[in-house]
Amino acid sequence: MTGYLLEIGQALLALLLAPGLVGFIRWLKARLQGRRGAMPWQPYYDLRKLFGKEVVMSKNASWLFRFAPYVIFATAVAVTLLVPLVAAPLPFDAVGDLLAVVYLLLLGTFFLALAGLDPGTAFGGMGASREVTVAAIAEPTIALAIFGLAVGAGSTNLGRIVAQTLSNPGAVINPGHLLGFTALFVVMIAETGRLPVDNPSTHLELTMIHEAMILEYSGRYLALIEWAAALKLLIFFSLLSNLFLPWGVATTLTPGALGVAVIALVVKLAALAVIVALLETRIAKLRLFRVPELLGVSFVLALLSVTSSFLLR
Amino acid sequence: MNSHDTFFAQLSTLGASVTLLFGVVLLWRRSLGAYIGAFRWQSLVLSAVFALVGYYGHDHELYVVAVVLLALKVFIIPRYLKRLYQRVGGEREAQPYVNIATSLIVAGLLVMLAYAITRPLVMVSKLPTRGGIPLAVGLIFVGLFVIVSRRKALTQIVGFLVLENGIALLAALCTYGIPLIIELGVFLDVLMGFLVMQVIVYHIRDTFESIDVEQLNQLKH
Amino acid sequence: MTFLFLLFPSLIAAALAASIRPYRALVGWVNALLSLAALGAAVKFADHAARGGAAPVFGPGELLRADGLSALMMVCVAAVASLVLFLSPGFGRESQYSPSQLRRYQFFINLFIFSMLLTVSANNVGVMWIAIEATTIFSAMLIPLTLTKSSVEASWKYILICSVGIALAFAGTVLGYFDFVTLSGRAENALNWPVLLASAPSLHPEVMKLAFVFLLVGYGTKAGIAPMHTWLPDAHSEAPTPLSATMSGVLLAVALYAVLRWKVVVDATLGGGYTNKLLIALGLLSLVVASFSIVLSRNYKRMLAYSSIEHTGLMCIGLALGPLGVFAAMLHLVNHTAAKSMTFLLAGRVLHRYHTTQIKGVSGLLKTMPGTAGMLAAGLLATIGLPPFGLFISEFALIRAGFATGRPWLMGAVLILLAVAFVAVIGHLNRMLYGAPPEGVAVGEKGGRSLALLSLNVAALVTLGLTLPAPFENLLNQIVRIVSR
Amino acid sequence: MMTLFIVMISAYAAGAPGALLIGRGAFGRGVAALGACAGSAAGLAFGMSAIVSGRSFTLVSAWGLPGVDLMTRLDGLSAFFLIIIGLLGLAVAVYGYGYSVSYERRYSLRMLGAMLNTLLLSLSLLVVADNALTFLISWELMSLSAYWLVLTEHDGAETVRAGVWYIAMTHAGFVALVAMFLLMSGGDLTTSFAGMRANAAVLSPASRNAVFLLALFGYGSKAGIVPLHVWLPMAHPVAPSHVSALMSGVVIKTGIYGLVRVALDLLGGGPVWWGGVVLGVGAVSALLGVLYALMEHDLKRLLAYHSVENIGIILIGVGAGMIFHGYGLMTLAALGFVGGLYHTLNHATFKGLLFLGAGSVLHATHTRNMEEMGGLIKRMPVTALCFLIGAAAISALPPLNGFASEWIVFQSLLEGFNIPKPEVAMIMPIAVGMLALTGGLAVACFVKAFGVTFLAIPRSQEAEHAKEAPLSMRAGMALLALACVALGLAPFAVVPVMGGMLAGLGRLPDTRMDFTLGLSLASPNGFAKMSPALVAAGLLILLCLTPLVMLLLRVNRKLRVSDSWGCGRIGQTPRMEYTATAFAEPLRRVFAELYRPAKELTIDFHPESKYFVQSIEYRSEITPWFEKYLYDPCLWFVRLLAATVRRLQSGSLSAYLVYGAVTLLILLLIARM
Repeated sequence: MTGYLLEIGQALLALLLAPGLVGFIRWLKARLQGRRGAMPWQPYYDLRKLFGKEVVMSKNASWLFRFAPYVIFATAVAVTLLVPLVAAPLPFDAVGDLLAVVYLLLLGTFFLALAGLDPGTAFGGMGASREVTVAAIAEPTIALAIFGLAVGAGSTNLGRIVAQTLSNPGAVINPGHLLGFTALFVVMIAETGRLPVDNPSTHLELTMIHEAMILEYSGRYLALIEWAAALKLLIFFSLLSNLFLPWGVATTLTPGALGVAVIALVVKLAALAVIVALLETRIAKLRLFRVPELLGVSFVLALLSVTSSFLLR
Repeated sequence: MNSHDTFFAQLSTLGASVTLLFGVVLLWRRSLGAYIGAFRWQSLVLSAVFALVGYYGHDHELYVVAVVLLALKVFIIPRYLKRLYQRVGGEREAQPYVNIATSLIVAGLLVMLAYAITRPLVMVSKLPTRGGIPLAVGLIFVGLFVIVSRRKALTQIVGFLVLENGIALLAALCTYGIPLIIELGVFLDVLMGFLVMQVIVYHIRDTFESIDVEQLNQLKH
Repeated sequence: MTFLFLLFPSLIAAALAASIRPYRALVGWVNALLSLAALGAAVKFADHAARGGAAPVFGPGELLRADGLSALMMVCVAAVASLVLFLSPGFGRESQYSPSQLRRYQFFINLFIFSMLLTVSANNVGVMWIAIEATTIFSAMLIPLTLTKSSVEASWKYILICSVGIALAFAGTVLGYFDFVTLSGRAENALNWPVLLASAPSLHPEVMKLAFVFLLVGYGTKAGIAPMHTWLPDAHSEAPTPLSATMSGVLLAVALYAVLRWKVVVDATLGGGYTNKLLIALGLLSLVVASFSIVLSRNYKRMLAYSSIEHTGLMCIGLALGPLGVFAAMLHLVNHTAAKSMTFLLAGRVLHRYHTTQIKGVSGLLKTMPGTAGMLAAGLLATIGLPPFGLFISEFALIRAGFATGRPWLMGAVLILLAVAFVAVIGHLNRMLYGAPPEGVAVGEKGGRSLALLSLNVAALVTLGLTLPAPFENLLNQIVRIVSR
Repeated sequence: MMTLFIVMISAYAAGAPGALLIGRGAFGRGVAALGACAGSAAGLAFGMSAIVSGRSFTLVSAWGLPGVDLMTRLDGLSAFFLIIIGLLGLAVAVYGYGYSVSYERRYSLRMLGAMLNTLLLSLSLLVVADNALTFLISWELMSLSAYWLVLTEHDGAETVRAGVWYIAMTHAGFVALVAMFLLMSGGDLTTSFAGMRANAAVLSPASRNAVFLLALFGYGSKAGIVPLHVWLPMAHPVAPSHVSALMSGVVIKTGIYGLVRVALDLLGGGPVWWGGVVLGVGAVSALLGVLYALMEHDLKRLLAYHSVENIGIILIGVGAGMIFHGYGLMTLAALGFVGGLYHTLNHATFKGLLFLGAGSVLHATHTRNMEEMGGLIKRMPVTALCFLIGAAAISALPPLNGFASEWIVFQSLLEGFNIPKPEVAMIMPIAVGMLALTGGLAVACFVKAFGVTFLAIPRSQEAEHAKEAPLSMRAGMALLALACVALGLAPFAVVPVMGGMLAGLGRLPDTRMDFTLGLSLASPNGFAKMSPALVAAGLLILLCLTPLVMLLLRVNRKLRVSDSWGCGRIGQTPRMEYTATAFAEPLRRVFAELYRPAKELTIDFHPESKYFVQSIEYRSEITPWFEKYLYDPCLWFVRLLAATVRRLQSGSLSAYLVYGAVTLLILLLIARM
C-alpha cells in the first residue's frame, strides 16, 4: 500500500518540481550570460496565468486539437509513475519497463505533431515535420542505450536496473556505462528540445521546432503542454541520474531513506541543470540538417557502449 | 566370295559412283536445263543399278522397281520439269550461295564424311554391293547440299529428287530394295510430292514474278 | 472391320467433295457427320486397348494395327478432325472463301485427316512413313488456299523443309530394315513394328544409332523439334484457321508418335540411354528457342505456334524420363491437343473480327467479343500450365518424373524456361484482352455454335485438370507398358 | 469441429458461383458478401475452438479426386492463420458490400464477388493443407484469384502492368516452391507433411540448405521481402481497397506461414546462419520499406510500402527465433517466433483497417493523392477515428496492439546476450537499432499520413464535399478497430495461447508457462515485465482526472474560435498549408544517399523585374532503386537472349535447311563416336 502511495507521491513531487527545474535553468543561463533574468519560480506564475486565460482556437482545428494537450500531459504524468525518482523497486515496475516509457513519450510526441498540423498553418506543419524527424532519428540511440542498460542489469525494468547498479557500484565506472550515459545525454538534449538542437527561447521560424508546433495553443491547453514539456525534461534528467548513478535512491521505504532520496534527487537534478545551462551558454544552435550528425555520433557512442558491455560480461 | 560376286560388286560400285558423279555434275553446271539433264541421266543409271541388283540378287521384284523408276524419273518427271522450266522462264543459277569451286570441294568433303559415317554399315553388311553404300550416303549429302546452296526453286526441286535417288540407291545397295509394296508407295509419294511442289512453284511465279527463293523472306521472327 | 470405319469416312468425304461441284453447304455437313463415325471407331479401339485387349490387326501382311498407343493417337486425331470439320468454313451461306476454294479445302483436309489416321494405325513402319509424307503433301496444298505472298512462301518453306526431313527419315527406315535383313534375311513383314521389335535386341547397335539419328532429324522436322522447327511458325500462322488448328493440335503429335515408335525399337537394341540423351538435348533446345521467341513475338498466331514448339520440346523431355515421364508426356500430349486446337480456332475468330494478326492491333477483346476473349484467356492460361486445367497436372507430373529420375538441374532449367514463357504469354494476353478496342471493330459476339463446341475442349481440359478417369488412366498405363518395356 | 470446417468450405464454395451467377445489384453483392461472411465467420470460430482446445487433428485425408489426393490437417499454426483469415475476411466482406456499390455497371461485379470467395477459400485450404500437392494447388489458386482481383479495374494501363508484375513475381515464387517440395519429398508430392518431415531429416546438409533458400525465395516473393517487394506497391494501390486490405493483411502473410511451416516444422530448424539470413532480410526490408513509404504521397502506395516494413519486423522476430533455435535456446526461440507471429496477427488487423480507411477516403474523394485531401476529420469522423487508431497501432504506440508485438520482438532481440558467441550476438544490437529507427520513422510517416489526409483545410473540391462512408463500410472498419484495441490490451491472454500453439513445432517446448497469464506480460526468465492493459488504464484515469482537477481548481474554461494566427496576414487558403512533400523533406535530405532525389526547380519571373515571381514549380522524384539496379538488368538480359534467339528465324529458307543438315551431320558424328 505504501508503495502505491509512494508512486502517487513521487508523481506529485515531479509535477511540483518540473516548472521549478525549467525556471532554474533559465535563471542560471541568464546569470551566466550576465543578465539578471527572471526568478526560478517564474514558470509557476506563468502556468497560473495561462490557466487563468481563455483559449483562442483556430477555426480550422478539430476535436483532435483540443484532445491532444490532455494526452500529452497524461503520458508525461504516466511516465513519472513508472520512473523511479526517489525509491526502487516500486510496485508499478511490472506495469511498464524502459521500452514502455520511451513509447509512451513517443505517443505524446505523436499527438503533439498531429496537433501542430491541425490548424493548417505553415508553422505548425514545419514544427511537426521537424519534431518527428528528430524523434525518429533519436529512436535508435535510445533503444541501444536501453540495450546496454538491460544487458548490464539483466532486465529492462527500471527498478531492477537501479537495484542492480546499486548492488555493484563498480559497474558505474566501466566504459560501457559512461558511453551509454553520454549517448543518452545527447538524446535527452534532442528530445527535450534544448540547445544545440532546438532553442526553447526563440520564436524565429527558421530555427524553432517545439515552439512552432504549439504556436496555435493558448490558455489552459498551452499550460498543460508547457507543464508536460517541463515534466519531460525532469523525467529525462532523473532517468540519466538514477539509471547511471543511482546513489541516494531509497531501497527501503523508511522515512529517513526517502528523505535522503528526495534530497539526492534534487541535488542531481540541480547538477544536471547546471551542466545543461553551461552547455547552452557555451554553444550555439546547430543548423537543422546538422542535427542528424549529432545524433549519429550519439548512436555510435551507444553502439560502442553495448559492444563493450558485451565484451565485459 | 567367288569371281561372279566380285564382278557384281565392281559393277554395283561402278554404278553407284556414276550415280554420285551425276550428282556432282549437278553442282558443276549452271543452267537449269543442264540440271534436268544430269538428273535424267542419273535416274537412268539408277534404274540400271536396280536391274543389275535384281539380276544378280535373283529378285524379280526389282525389275518392276527398275521399270517404274525408269518411267517415273527418266520420262515423266523430267518432262514436267522441262515444261516448268519453260513456263517460269529459263533463269540461270546466276550466283549460288556457294560458288562452283567451293561447292565441288564441299561435295568431296561430304563424300569423305559419308565414308567415315557409314563405316559400321560396311562392316556389318555381307552383301557384295556393300562397297557402294558410302557412295549412296554421299549422294544423299550431295543432294542436301544442292538444296541448301542453290537459290532457284527449280534447282531445289532437282536437289530434292537427287536426294530421293540417293536413298533409293542406298536401299538397292544395302538391302536389294525394300518390299515392293512400300517401294511403290514411296514412288507414289515422290510423284505427288513433285506435283505439289510444281504447283507451288507456279504459285510463286504468279505472286512473286520470279522463282528466286531469295525473295521468300517476308515471314520472319 | 473397325479399321474400315476408322479410315473410310474421310476417304468418302474427300471423294464427295471432289465429285460434287459446285460446292454445297450440304457437303460440309455430311463430311462433318462422317467424321463422327471415325471418332466412334477410334473410341472403340481405345476402349478395347484400355481393357487390356490384344492389339487387333487388319489387312494383307497385317498392314494395320491398333495397340494402346495407336488408339490414343487415333482418338486425338479423330476428335480434333471432327471438331475442325464442324467448325470449317462453308456451312452457312456467306463465307470468305469461294465455292471452288471450299471444294478444294474439303477435298484436301479430308485426305489430310485420312493420312494422319493411316499414320497412327499403320503397323508397317514403311507405310507409316508413306502416310506421314502424304500429310505433308496434302497440308501443303491447303496452306495457299487464298493466294497471298506470305501463304505461298509459307507453303514452299513448309513442303521443302518437311519433304527433305521426311526423306531423311526414309533413309533411317532403310537403315533399320537393312540391319534386320543382314541379320535374318529378307522378309515381307520385316517392317512390321512388332516383328522389328522382336528382333531388335539382336540388331547391331552401331547401325541402329545411325538409323535413329536419321529418323529423329527426319520425323523431328515434322514434329517441330528445334532446330528443324523453322517452318512451323510460318506454316501455322499462314494456314487457314482449321488447318493450323489441326496441324498444331495433332500433326506434331503424330510425327512425335513416329519418333516414339522407333525409339522403342532402338531402345530395345541399345538400352534407353542413347535415345534419351538425344531427346533431352533437342527437347531442351526447343524449349529454349520457343520460350524466348514468345517473349518478343508480335503476332499472336506465331506466338501460339511457338508455344506448340515449346510443348513438343516438353514432351520429348518427358519421353526421355522413364515410365513416369512417358505417362506425363502422353497426358501432356492429350491436354495440349485439346488446348491448342481450341486456341487456334479462337485466334481465327479474333483474326476474322480484327483483320490483323498483330498483337498490338488487337485490344479490348473483352469488350468486343467477351465470349471469345474469355475462352481464349482460358485456353492460353491452360497452355501455360495453370490450374485447374489439365496441363498443370501433366507438367507437374513431368517435373516430378524428372526429380524422381534424379535430374534436378534439368528440371530447374525447364521450370525457369516455362516461367519465362508464362510471363511472356500473360503479358501478350493482357495486351489483347484489355484496353480500348480500335475504332471500326464491331462489338458483340456472333456464332454461338462454335463457342459451344469449343467449350467441349474447356470442359475436357478442366476434367483432366481435376481428375483422371479410370479408363483413360488404364489406357495411359497400357501405353507406358508398350513404350518402356 | 468437422461441421464448422464443412460450413466454412461450403459457404465459400457456394458464394463463388452464387456471385458469378447473380453478380450485379444489391442482391448479387449481398450474395457474394454473405458467402464470404459465413465462411470467414465459420473459419474464425473453427480456428478459435481449435487453438483453445490446443489439440491438432487430421480433418480430411485423401478426399476428392483419384490421382490428386488432397490432404488437410489442422494444427495450432494452421488454426492461428485460420483465425487471421477469418477475422479479416469477415471485416472485408462486410466492407466490400458497401464499397463495391461504386463498381456497379463499371466493372464486373460477378468476377469480383466470385474471386473474393475463391481467394478466401484457397487461403483457408492453404493453411490446412497437409501435403505438398494440396498446398501448391491452393497456393496457385490463391495467386490466380488475387490476380483477377487486382485486375478488377482493368481499364487502366497501370493496373494491367501491376497485374503482370504481380503474376510474374508470384509465379517465379511458385516455381521455386515446386522445386523445393520436390527436393524435400524426393519426388512424390502426395506424401503427407509428416512423411516429408521424416524425409527432410535424412536429407544431406547441402540439399537442406537448398530447400531453405528455395523456400526463402518462394515465400519471400509472396511476402514481399526486399528486393522481391516490387510488386506490392504496384498491385495493392490498383486493387479494390477491400481486396488490398485482404492481400496486404492475409495473402502476403501466407509467405510467413510457409516459411515457418517449412523452416521450423518440416525441416525442424537448421543452422544458425539461416536465422541470420532471415533476420538480416527482415531488418533491411523493415527499414527500406518505411523509408520508401515516407516519400509516397499516394495513400495506398504508402500503405503498401508499410506492408513491406511490417513483413520485415515479422521476419526479424522469426529470424531471432531461428537463431536461438539454432543454439538450442528453445524458450527464447519460442519468444522470437511468438513475437513474429503475434505481429503477423496484429499487422493483419491494423493494416487491414488502414486499407479500409484509405478505401473510404478514396470512395469519398476519388483520389489517392494525399496532396488533394485534408480536413476529412470533420467530414468523415468515423473513418478518421478508425484511421487514427490504425495509425497509432502501426506506429507501435501503447496501448495498441502494434506496441505489444513489437515489445516482444524487442525483448527477444535484447535477450541476444544469451548467445554464446559474442560475434553472433553482436547482430542483435544492430537489429535493435534498425528496428527502433523503423519504429521512429513509422511514427513520422503516419503523422504525415493522418495529418495531411484528415486534418486542417481541404486541399481540393472533392475533399471539400467528401461524405462519410455508408454503414457497412463503417462497420467493417469498426470491427478491425476493436480488434486492434483488444489485441493491444490483452496480450497476456493471447501470448500464452500462442506459446502453446507453437509447442512441438521443430522441438519447441510448450512455453505456455513461461508466458504468465498474469495481467502483465513477462518475457521468459523474468527478463522484463510490461502490462499494456494497466498502462491503458492509467492513461484513461489520468485523461479523466486532469480535466476533473482543472474543473476543481476552477481554471478558465472559456474558448473562443477565430482565425489561426499567421504573422498578421488575413485569411488562410489551402495553398498555405504544409504539404506532404514538405513534411517529408527533412527526412528526404537526411537519407538523400539512399533516395538520390532528382530535383528540378523552375521559377519564371515577371518580364519586368526578376523580383516579381510569377510562378514557382518544384518537382522532385526519388530513384526507384531496385527497379533500376536489379530488375532492369534482368529484363534487359532476357530481352537480349530473346533477340538472339529471334535471329534464328531469319526468314531465309537456305538457312533453315542448313540448320537441319548441320544437326544431322553433328548427330551422325556423335553417333559414330
